[in-house]
Amino acid sequence: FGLAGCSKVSDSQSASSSNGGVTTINFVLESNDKPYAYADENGNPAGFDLDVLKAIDDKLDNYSFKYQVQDYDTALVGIKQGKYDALIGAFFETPARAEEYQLSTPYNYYFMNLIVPENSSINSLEDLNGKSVAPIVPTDGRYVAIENWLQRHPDVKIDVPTVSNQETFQNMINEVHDGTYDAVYLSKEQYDGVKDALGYSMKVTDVVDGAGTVILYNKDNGTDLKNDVDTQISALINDGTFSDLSNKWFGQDNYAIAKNLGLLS
Amino acid sequence: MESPMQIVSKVLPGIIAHIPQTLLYWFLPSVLALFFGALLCWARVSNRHRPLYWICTVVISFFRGTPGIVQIYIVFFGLPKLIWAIGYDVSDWTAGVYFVIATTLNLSCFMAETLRGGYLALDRGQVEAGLSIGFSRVQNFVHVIAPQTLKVALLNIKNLEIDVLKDTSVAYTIGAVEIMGYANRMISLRSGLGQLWILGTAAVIYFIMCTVLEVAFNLATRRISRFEGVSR
Amino acid sequence: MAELSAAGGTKPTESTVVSVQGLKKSFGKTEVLKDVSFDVSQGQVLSILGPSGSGKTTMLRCINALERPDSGVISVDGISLDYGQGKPRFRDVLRQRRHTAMVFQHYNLFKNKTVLHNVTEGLTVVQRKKSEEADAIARDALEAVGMTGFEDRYPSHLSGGQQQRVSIARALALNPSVILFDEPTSALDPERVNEVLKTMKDIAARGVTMIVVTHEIRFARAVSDTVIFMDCGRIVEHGAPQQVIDHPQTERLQEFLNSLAAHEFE
Amino acid sequence: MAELSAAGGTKPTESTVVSVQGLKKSFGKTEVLKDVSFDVSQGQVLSILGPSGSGKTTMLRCINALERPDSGVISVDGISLDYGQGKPRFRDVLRQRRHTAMVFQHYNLFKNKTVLHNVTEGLTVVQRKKSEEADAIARDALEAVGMTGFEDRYPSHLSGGQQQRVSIARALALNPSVILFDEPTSALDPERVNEVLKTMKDIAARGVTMIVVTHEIRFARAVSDTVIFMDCGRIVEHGAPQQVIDHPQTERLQEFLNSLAAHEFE
Amino acid sequence: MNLDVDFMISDMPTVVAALPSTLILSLDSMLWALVFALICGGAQLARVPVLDKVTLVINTFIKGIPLVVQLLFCYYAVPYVVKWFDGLMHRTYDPQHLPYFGAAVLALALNFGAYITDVVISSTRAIDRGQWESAYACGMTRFQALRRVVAPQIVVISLPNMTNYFIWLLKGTSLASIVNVVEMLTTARLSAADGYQFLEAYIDAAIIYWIVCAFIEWLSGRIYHSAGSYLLPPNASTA
Ligand SMILES: Nc1ncnc2c1ncn2[C@@H]1O[C@H](COP(=O)(O)OP(=O)(O)OP(=O)(O)O)[C@@H](O)[C@H]1O
Ligand SMILES: Nc1ncnc2c1ncn2[C@@H]1O[C@H](COP(=O)(O)OP(=O)(O)OP(=O)(O)O)[C@@H](O)[C@H]1O
Ligand SMILES: [Mg+2]
Ligand SMILES: [Mg+2]
Repeated sequence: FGLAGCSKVSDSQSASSSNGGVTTINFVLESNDKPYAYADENGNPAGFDLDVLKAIDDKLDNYSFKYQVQDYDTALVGIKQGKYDALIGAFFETPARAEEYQLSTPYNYYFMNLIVPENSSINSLEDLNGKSVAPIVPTDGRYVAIENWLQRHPDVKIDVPTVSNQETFQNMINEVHDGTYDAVYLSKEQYDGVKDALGYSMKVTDVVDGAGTVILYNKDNGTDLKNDVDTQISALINDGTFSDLSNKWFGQDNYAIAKNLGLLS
Repeated sequence: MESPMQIVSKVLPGIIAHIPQTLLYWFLPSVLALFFGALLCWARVSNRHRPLYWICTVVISFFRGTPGIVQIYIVFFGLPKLIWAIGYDVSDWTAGVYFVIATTLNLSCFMAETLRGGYLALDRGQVEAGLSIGFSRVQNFVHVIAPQTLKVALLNIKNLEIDVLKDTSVAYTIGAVEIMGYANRMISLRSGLGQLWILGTAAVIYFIMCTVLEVAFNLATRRISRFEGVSR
Repeated sequence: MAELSAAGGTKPTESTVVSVQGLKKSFGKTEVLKDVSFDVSQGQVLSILGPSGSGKTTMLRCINALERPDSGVISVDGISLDYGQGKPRFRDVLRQRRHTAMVFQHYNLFKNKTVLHNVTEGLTVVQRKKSEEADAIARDALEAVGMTGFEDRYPSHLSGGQQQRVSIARALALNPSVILFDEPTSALDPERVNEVLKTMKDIAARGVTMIVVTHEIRFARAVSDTVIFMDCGRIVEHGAPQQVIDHPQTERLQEFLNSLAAHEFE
Repeated sequence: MAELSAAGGTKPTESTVVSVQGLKKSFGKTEVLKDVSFDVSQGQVLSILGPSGSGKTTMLRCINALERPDSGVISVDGISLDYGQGKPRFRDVLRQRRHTAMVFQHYNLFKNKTVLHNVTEGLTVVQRKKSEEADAIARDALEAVGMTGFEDRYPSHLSGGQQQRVSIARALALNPSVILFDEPTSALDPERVNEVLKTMKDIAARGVTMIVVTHEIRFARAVSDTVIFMDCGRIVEHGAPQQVIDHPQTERLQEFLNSLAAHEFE
Repeated sequence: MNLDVDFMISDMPTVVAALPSTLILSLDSMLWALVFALICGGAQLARVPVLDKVTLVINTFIKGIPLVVQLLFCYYAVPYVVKWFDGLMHRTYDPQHLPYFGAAVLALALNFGAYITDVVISSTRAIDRGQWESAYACGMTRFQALRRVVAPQIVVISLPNMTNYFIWLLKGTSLASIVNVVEMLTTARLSAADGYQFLEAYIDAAIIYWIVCAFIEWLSGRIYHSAGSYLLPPNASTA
């Protein structure tokens, strides 16, 4: 807790500041979304997203990235208010978001699996027709993804109850295990994080859906940064750097899977 | 699978290490709010300047009437811009500063009304006795009004303080990490595993602090109202 | 002792300590004081007689600026407040007040302070006396009213008469130019009344000016230099006690004084 | 009027309404009442004299069970509470209390009720009278003390004497067997004193028993059937007024009464 | 600040629609909180043996634990409790529709009841002993003295603090989202999920909260002026 002092304003109020041609960019990472972006035990940023940003920063000589973690709502409000320049943390793209923020091209892909009881015959979202998934908070990316998928498949009707408070993964899985709901709509990595603590095992389906995740920029910033970063994202995906990171964090190559699903060309 | 004991022993040192932070986020607003609350209360009860009365009434109404999170956001995002507008850059202030400012503003308004409750119970004759022996307003306040108002208000002030202590747990929403922030961080690091146990550990720590506060205030109440009981 | 002051409305003489001119005060629609004027010279004892509800307390409270008159000029020891000009500044009120002390009809002791501290409070806080000095003064004052031995009690643990005596001691200890007494012996037995009135007489002899609201007509006659008889918010008679009490001019006062005789119930 | 009761300690006679036996009360280490006993017969007026702090108020409060004596037996109208047996049941206390009414030294008017409601409250709530009936009784009682016209005021807007009169009216209106008066005329001017004392006399003539703590020695002599002189928590003298006041036996009382003469200050 | 005013306007109806649930939740909780506070406060003031100590300990306990934790506890406890009562009173266990509203009311009522207990106690103690005594001297029972004389004065003295806690409770209902009770603040937050206009949505909610609170404050002022008229000068000025 330090009141570091208030220096007289130099040039602009934007969170970024330039010094000898190198522009400092304040990146904020979501604090609560392991393994994508989270705070480690000491409160420092960590996760796949951080490694992605570091890889990009290495390539960009005229920018220097600074990182901090922040709570979900606060980070989003902070970007809009110009307190931070950019936000990363497994955010999906929606038309409404595209209006409120500048969005990067997808730097990663997020895949959904269904977690179902071992004896279940459910293997895909189509199999869930007329059935239910464990409740999801509307602010969760999974909600965006499943609603998106349902729009693309108007003939499939799945009950997606919403709640106002996100339960732990463990609880959601418990609720499916005891039959309250039919499936948990979750990524395999997230399931893997808790599976040892369950005391029983569940079936994880193959990937049922996926979507790209993007970086959110303050809308009032120029497009230079976005363009420069986008260029590097493509380059780093193509040269396999991101695939290495993906293997390191998720034990799989998200980019290869995305190519298979047709999400990435 | 980890046993609850293992989980608790893993997070306990970290939680304890964050106690000073929590206490700081509690102590600063408490002390400041006592001062500002008294000022607001004075403006309301003295009813001396109509404009001042109305300004204070609106301020109290605003900070009591709007959700804390909105106040925190307004301070966290709005204040730096305001200060920037008058020519200072405070972008390097830590989140804790904003949290303390927002809490102080909010608590002051509740405090003002609690103090007003005590003041209403005050016998006019006591105030007049003070004035008649030549006390200035400040002297009368310090020697007559404050002690007797506090006597009635103390129980309620205690409760405000206890609540502020517990509400420090909101600080993590803007990144000021104390006990609750740390607990949340651990929960998310562990993908929600053992959430109940971690929260429970934090709750026990809060409980101990609150109980200490409660007991201390109860002793103070007894001492401050000793002039009432039958002498024994 | 000091000479009699002229009747109300005249110019204050040089030795005038308290001067009240054209005092008016209403509570809501009730006019409580209707154009009251009088002067008191230094070292004088002024007694105010009058039936219950005639405005005596209100007048004392106005002199101590606890009540804001609707109009009128009140000056104490040369510090003058003109209430016709609107609300006076608190600083001036304070300056004026510091020349007076008041014994309240309801005593108004500080509930949260012991007897001793009730008396020392004004000495240490307002007059900035050292605490030993204040203690000594307070003990003297308490002795004068027979309250030695009760120094450490809280007011709620005192009998009515004891509270009244502490309240008198508190005013005496301040040693101001003017003391305002509101029925200072109402709760006292004849013995104590004597003692307290003697103490008051001693203090008056030291040149302290006193305004005493009282129902003890014999005290008024024996001790005071001037007597005012009030009724319905007006001064009905005003003059030397020999004149006012022994030769009342108005029927109202005659009636009032006659009731003293009827006191014998037979 | 009723015959004199025998001095303290004897068996209550048949017409005894209030009987106090072996009353003891301490506040902390201070013994305030040290073995006080006396009886009062129906329709009698008992006056209690005594210096400030001698325990008069405490005794009245014990009779009204507002203070719990350490020991002693108090009976009122045949309802007897033995404090030696520990804390009496509230039900019994209440039953006893409903035969008495009390005029407090500090008036204790209900702050949140108007003058009229202060008086009607006991009538409607305790005696379950209809509100019109209660109003009529209250207005009569208020008239008896000269408080007509103040019915709708709150106590804080009354002068001291006015509050005292309302408090008297409140007790009178209840029309109990016993009324306890604690210095009922302390804040009143001689005129009002006369009026109130006359009212009290009238009520006594109606057979209401009264215990009056007073500093008005002439009233005690003129109106009461028995006089008690207390000092330091003991009854020092007890008897008919002619005996106690005109022929005091003890030095203490002689001294006390002498101060009345000294009252003349000359 | 950068605010999406269009969104604020278009989102307002959604937020307002959630106001009734917030109001019902707060009124319900306040009612039970008062009942709880009167019982605890009464026990402690009257020094009812055992009960006074028990309520003191319970209250200290409740106040010592963050409301969030109490709500979470209820959240986890509800399914068990409901399963326990399965079949009783014509209720069947439906895990998808658990009675979380009752749990929220319970948690809020206990939590605020513990605080309001102290309001009751402190304002009762602030009443001059003479007021009780003169009521007793008139022959009133304890209850009559309380109802006719003391309680009306307590109401006046406790008004600022009661208003404090009611307002606090009103806003505190937002935590009920933890047990999936839909109320205004969370409704506002969720309605902003698509475009992340959280601040805007929060401000919408804040405006409505503020209006409601202003109404409560106005009401409290009215009560003060009628119940507390004895404290006010008869339209007079005092220096
Ligand atoms: N605060 C008040 N509000 C309204 N009326 C008041 C107030 N104080 C006093 N009065 C009224 O003003 C009149 C004068 O009151 P004041 O206290 O000056 O009388 P007083 O002469 O001191 O009488 P007493 O001898 O009974 O004490 C009374 O009729 C009283 O009812
Ligand atoms: N609550 C109390 N706590 C401790 N001491 C008390 C309390 N009330 C009274 N006393 C003491 O008890 C003694 C008797 O008090 P009490 O009020 O009965 O006197 P009193 O005879 O009525 O005197 P007065 O004429 O002054 O009213 C006094 O010395 C007083 O200091
Ligand atoms: Mg008076
Ligand atoms: Mg007494």
